[in-house]
Amino acid sequence: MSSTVHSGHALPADSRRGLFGRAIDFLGTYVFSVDHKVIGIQFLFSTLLWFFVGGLLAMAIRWQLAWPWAEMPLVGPLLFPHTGGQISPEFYTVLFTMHGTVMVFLVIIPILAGAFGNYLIPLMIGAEDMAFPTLNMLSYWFMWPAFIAFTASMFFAGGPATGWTSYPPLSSVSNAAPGSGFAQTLWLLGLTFVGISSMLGSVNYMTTILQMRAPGMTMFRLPLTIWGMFITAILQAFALPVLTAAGFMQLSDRLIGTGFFIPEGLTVNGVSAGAGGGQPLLWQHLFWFYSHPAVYIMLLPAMGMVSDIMACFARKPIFGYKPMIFAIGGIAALGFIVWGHHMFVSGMNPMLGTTFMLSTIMIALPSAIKTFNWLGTLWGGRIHFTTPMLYSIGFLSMFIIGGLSGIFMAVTPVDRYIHDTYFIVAHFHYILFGGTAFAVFGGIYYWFPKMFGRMMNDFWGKVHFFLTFVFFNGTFFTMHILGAGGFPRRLADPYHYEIFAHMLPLNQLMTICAFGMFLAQIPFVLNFFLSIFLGPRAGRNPWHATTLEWSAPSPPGHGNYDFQPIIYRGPYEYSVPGREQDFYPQWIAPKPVAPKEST
Amino acid sequence: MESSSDQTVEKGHDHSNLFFVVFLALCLLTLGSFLTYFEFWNTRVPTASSRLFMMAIAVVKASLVILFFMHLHWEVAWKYVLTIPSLLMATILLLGLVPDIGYRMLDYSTERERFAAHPQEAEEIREAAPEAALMREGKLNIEENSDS
Amino acid sequence: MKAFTHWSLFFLLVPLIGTAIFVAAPAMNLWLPKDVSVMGGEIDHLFYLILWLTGVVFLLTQILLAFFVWFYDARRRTEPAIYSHGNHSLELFWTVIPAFILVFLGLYQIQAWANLTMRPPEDPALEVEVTGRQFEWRIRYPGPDGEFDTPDDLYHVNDLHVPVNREVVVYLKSEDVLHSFFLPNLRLKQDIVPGMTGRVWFRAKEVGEFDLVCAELCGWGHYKMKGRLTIQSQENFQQWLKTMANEQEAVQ
Amino acid sequence: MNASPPAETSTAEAHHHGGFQYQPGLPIPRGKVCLWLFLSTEIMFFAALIGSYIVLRFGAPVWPRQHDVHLSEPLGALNTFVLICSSVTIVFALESIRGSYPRRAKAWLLATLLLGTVFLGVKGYEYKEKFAHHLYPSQPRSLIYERPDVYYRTAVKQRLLEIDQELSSEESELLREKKELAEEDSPQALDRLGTIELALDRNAHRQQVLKDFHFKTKLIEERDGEVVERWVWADLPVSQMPAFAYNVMPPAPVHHGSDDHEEEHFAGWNVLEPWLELPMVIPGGNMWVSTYFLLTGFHAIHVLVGLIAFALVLPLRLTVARAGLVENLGLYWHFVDLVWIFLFPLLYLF
Repeated sequence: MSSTVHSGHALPADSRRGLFGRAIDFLGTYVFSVDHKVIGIQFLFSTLLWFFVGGLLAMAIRWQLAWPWAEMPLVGPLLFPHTGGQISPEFYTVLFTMHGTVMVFLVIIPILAGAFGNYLIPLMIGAEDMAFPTLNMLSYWFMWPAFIAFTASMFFAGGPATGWTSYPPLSSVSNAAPGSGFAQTLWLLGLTFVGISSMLGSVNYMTTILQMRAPGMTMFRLPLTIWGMFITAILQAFALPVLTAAGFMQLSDRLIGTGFFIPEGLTVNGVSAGAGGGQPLLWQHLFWFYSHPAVYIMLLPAMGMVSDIMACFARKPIFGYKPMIFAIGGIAALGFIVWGHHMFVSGMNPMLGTTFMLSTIMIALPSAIKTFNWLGTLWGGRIHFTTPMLYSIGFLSMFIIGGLSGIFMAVTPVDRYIHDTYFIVAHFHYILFGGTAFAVFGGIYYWFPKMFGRMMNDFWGKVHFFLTFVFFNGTFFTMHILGAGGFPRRLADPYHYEIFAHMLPLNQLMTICAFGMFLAQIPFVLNFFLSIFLGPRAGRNPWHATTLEWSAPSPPGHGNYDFQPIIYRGPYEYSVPGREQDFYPQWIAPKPVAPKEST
Repeated sequence: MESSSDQTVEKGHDHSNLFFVVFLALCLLTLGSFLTYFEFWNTRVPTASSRLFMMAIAVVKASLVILFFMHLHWEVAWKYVLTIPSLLMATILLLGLVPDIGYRMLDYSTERERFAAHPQEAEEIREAAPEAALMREGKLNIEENSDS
Repeated sequence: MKAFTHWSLFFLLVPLIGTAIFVAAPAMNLWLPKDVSVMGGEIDHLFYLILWLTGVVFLLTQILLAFFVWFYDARRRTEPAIYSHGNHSLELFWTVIPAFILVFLGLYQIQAWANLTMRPPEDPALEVEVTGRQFEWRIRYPGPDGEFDTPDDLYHVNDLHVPVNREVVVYLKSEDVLHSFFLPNLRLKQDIVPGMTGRVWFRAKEVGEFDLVCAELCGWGHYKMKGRLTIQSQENFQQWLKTMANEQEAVQ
Repeated sequence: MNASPPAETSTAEAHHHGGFQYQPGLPIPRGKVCLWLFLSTEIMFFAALIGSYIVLRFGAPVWPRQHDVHLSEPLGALNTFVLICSSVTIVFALESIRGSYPRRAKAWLLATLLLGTVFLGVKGYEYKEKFAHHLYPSQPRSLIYERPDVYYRTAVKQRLLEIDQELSSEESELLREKKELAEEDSPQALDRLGTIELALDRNAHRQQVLKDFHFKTKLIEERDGEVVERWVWADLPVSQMPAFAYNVMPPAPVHHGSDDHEEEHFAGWNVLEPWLELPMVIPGGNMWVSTYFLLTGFHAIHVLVGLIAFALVLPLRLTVARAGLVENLGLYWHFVDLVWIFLFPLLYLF
């Protein structure tokens, strides 16, 4: 929208910084770039690629659950010639291990923090780049050893087979499971590299948000996306080192014979596991001390993005901006003291269980506040049903389901029954796919014009949303029913139990829906790649949004802004009474005799 | 890196004497905790209070280093924002671990008992010592014990 | 798709179909399996309580969402959006109400949790030891003298026999890796940690044969680590023990 | 945070490095913010490690005494002192830079580097001591055993067989060489003969030790018409293994509560005859070595990183412009010192 008037003062072109004064060649621009936008897009492409891999793994899992031990059509004979095209039980464990690993560590965390965080943080706060561009580049390139280690682990010695939680002693004793030898070591190495990458990234994001906001951009004028990213970075910085430490301990258990997670005198498959002396539960505590906050790491930025999109397309300020921030902060703070709810049936001290139960119950509160505030944002708005908005509403709808089903798990006696059943699988897929992935899709449709300077096709976007939403619910809503029936997760063939045998048809229905969901991504992929080259050109502010990133050219050049951004008001000034336009961007200077405005 | 607003530069000129005093205090405190190593201390002070004493000394030393060497004494409010949450998190982590791992002795399994070297072991070994000494000197009839 | 202007109907389908599925599932025998334990009732009660609570919230919020999506559609609404940054009393209202419900829920369940995990029966009728190993359940009865680690211990694999209407205490051990002792019909699940002895207890109230499932990943054969739970009348159980003892003696 | 946007006039001024102007954040440079954030993550890292140590130690049924594992408190105290010294030298380096004394700053920095090296040297010496006593976690098993059980017996048997084979093969080798040399009579051969004699003497002594201590008593029995060789020590019943273990690795004397008599301390075979290298029973020993090497190892890695950073900064001109850099380095170094302040009592004195 070229009618947008820029305030502030245009900078002369030569004052913008190059990359260390280096000549900008292809490698420097697109590969080893230190520009946050290029790094963000690198993260985006890498993670979308891994999203595809993780999806394929999920399809294989669903195939096995719907038609156990049946020959996989087309790919089966190629992949598993020695078993006649069947998935072997060993490979099934690898499948769900890698599905979890890829989706958590290589897709959701890096796509939110790495892709959107990198791309949006400097643009939304008015910085020319990250505080430490080189560190930023390193944080992307540290993902590559992780990519390689995880990929290699799938092909070595049968692949890691201990679940993404990697519980010892199964994971610490190399003869406990086929493939838990070198493959598991590689897996742990991959985890360590992901940890290093996230740590570099999160420290950088925090410094940038604290120190590099444009003049006038006070903390309480930051868009909620940035708040989500900021709190996420804090969570990562505080929680991740614990997992890194635990990972090192498990590595040393495997490689040099320490015994942190191996009890005394343990004998597995007739072979002594070493002197031992440790506690398997210690790993669970350390692991979940990171991995529970990680759930919020996987959700908070998505919540922020949804808030931005929702305010923009409801043409309405976000309902309760500060309470939203305090809710994010509350989730983060409580997120550190609820890790034990993953361990209610693990043999944990029951008194400790009660403590964790109470804190877990309380963490539902900020989530409830956020939900109601989103509903409050829709109330009284003028809702435009663009694709990003549909995804945001879809997010809200799915997040309600995921949040409510979480209460079942929080209640310890009920958890004793539904723990490790498909109920929990349904719950976290509602949060992570229905929640985060929907927000990510919404975010891609929403910020695509900024990233590539072109619009994505709205019609095919809606087709994508419609199919994904329908098939997603078809796959995962029924999982609640399975879970209530006690159907345990991670079983390659549950149907030889009398009690689960009758659930096969339901599983087949779910698998068909899952395949549908996988195929529903084809319009997205085509739309995404074709729009990069063929989409209609987008102006600076195609959505008439108010946040700062829309003031920059699309796509922004080096240094992001061709003027000095100055911030005059809060991020969601839509439909301000008395203005001819229904949005009042952050960067527009108020008229000298403007009526008294509220910020 | 801009450092124009760094207040410690202006204030930090004449701290050399103070740093030296802090250094001496740290050395003395180290010596203090090292006292627990000696025989006379061990025999007179209960282990628990000795440990408490050592940890107290460590905390004092740590605060001295943080406050003066790391200049937090002269910094403004941001120091609390950065340090208190991490200390809080660290404490929570430790507290969360204590009931399950630290007190695991209270819920000890027989399996573990069978394999673990448990506290009585040292006593048993000591009791068996005379026998062992005899064996060492070759006076004990080995053949008698050997056919089990 | 451009003609599709009824996104509100689309989002309304979520609560409608969702509720329909939960209503239809029990009728289609896809629901909580038959509860045969005394304490399972408490868990089911809590489950239904939460189901009702969350169900009401689910319907309210989703229908409200669909209504907003219909009512505030820019295509059918002419007046501008309401310029509002929120309403503190409204927000306080929807903070305090859920907080109250959640605190109630948290306190309400403590009793059940204590019964399940902290109050073992004082004088159980039967103590039995179940040892998980890759990939089977080894079961040990104390034998006639009622004490473990004596020569008359009885051993059995993958088939746990217990008497009906009696307090049973199960000691859970693992020989190698983590397992989980899961009896869906008794609403009982407990992970088994090597190096620790877990203890669970139950009182079955119906005779029958049920599944014993391993619910914690324990290696490639995790799916086939299948056991049976046989709940018998007291006489049948004693008879069975006697047969076992005779068989074992004959082997020795 | 600043609530009101800055006035129009002030924002118009170009900033000193030509880039954008920013809203005031924390009143410290970006590098320092980043470093403090990094230190917070480090606090959590060491909290996990030290926390694990604390709970594992107090959850353990038994923990070895310092003397069982050849831990030297004076060395630990020395290292603490060295680190404190290095902490104060880096502080003085920063002070010198701020007072524009680049040469003095360089000297202080060099002193810090040297002190850090001394710390690592002492640490290395301690590690060497541990390794010399076979105190390390190893795959599949080190020489440390938790209790005198069947595994221990098997390991002892293994080791005794090894010793016996080593000694007899050495002896035959020496004798063969002696026979060859007997025909020559060059001075070198005479010299060599002398050493061979000495070696033979030592070998004979060792074999005598084996016999004297009844490590190996071959019992030759006839069982069912078959001659059976039996290794008595290695076949000891498990009930007698504690006594055997006591002779290999006697528990340290008890200090507490008994000041009137110094318990007579038998040194143990592994100490009297170190070449035996018999497996030892150190209850809790495996967890001890695990945690000791984990904690001191990660601390040593941090020291090493600090030293590398010092070495990289030393060649630079330490002008006032680099005060921020040295300050950040110093902050990191103080953190390393802080960790050690807690490790010293926890590992050495507890």
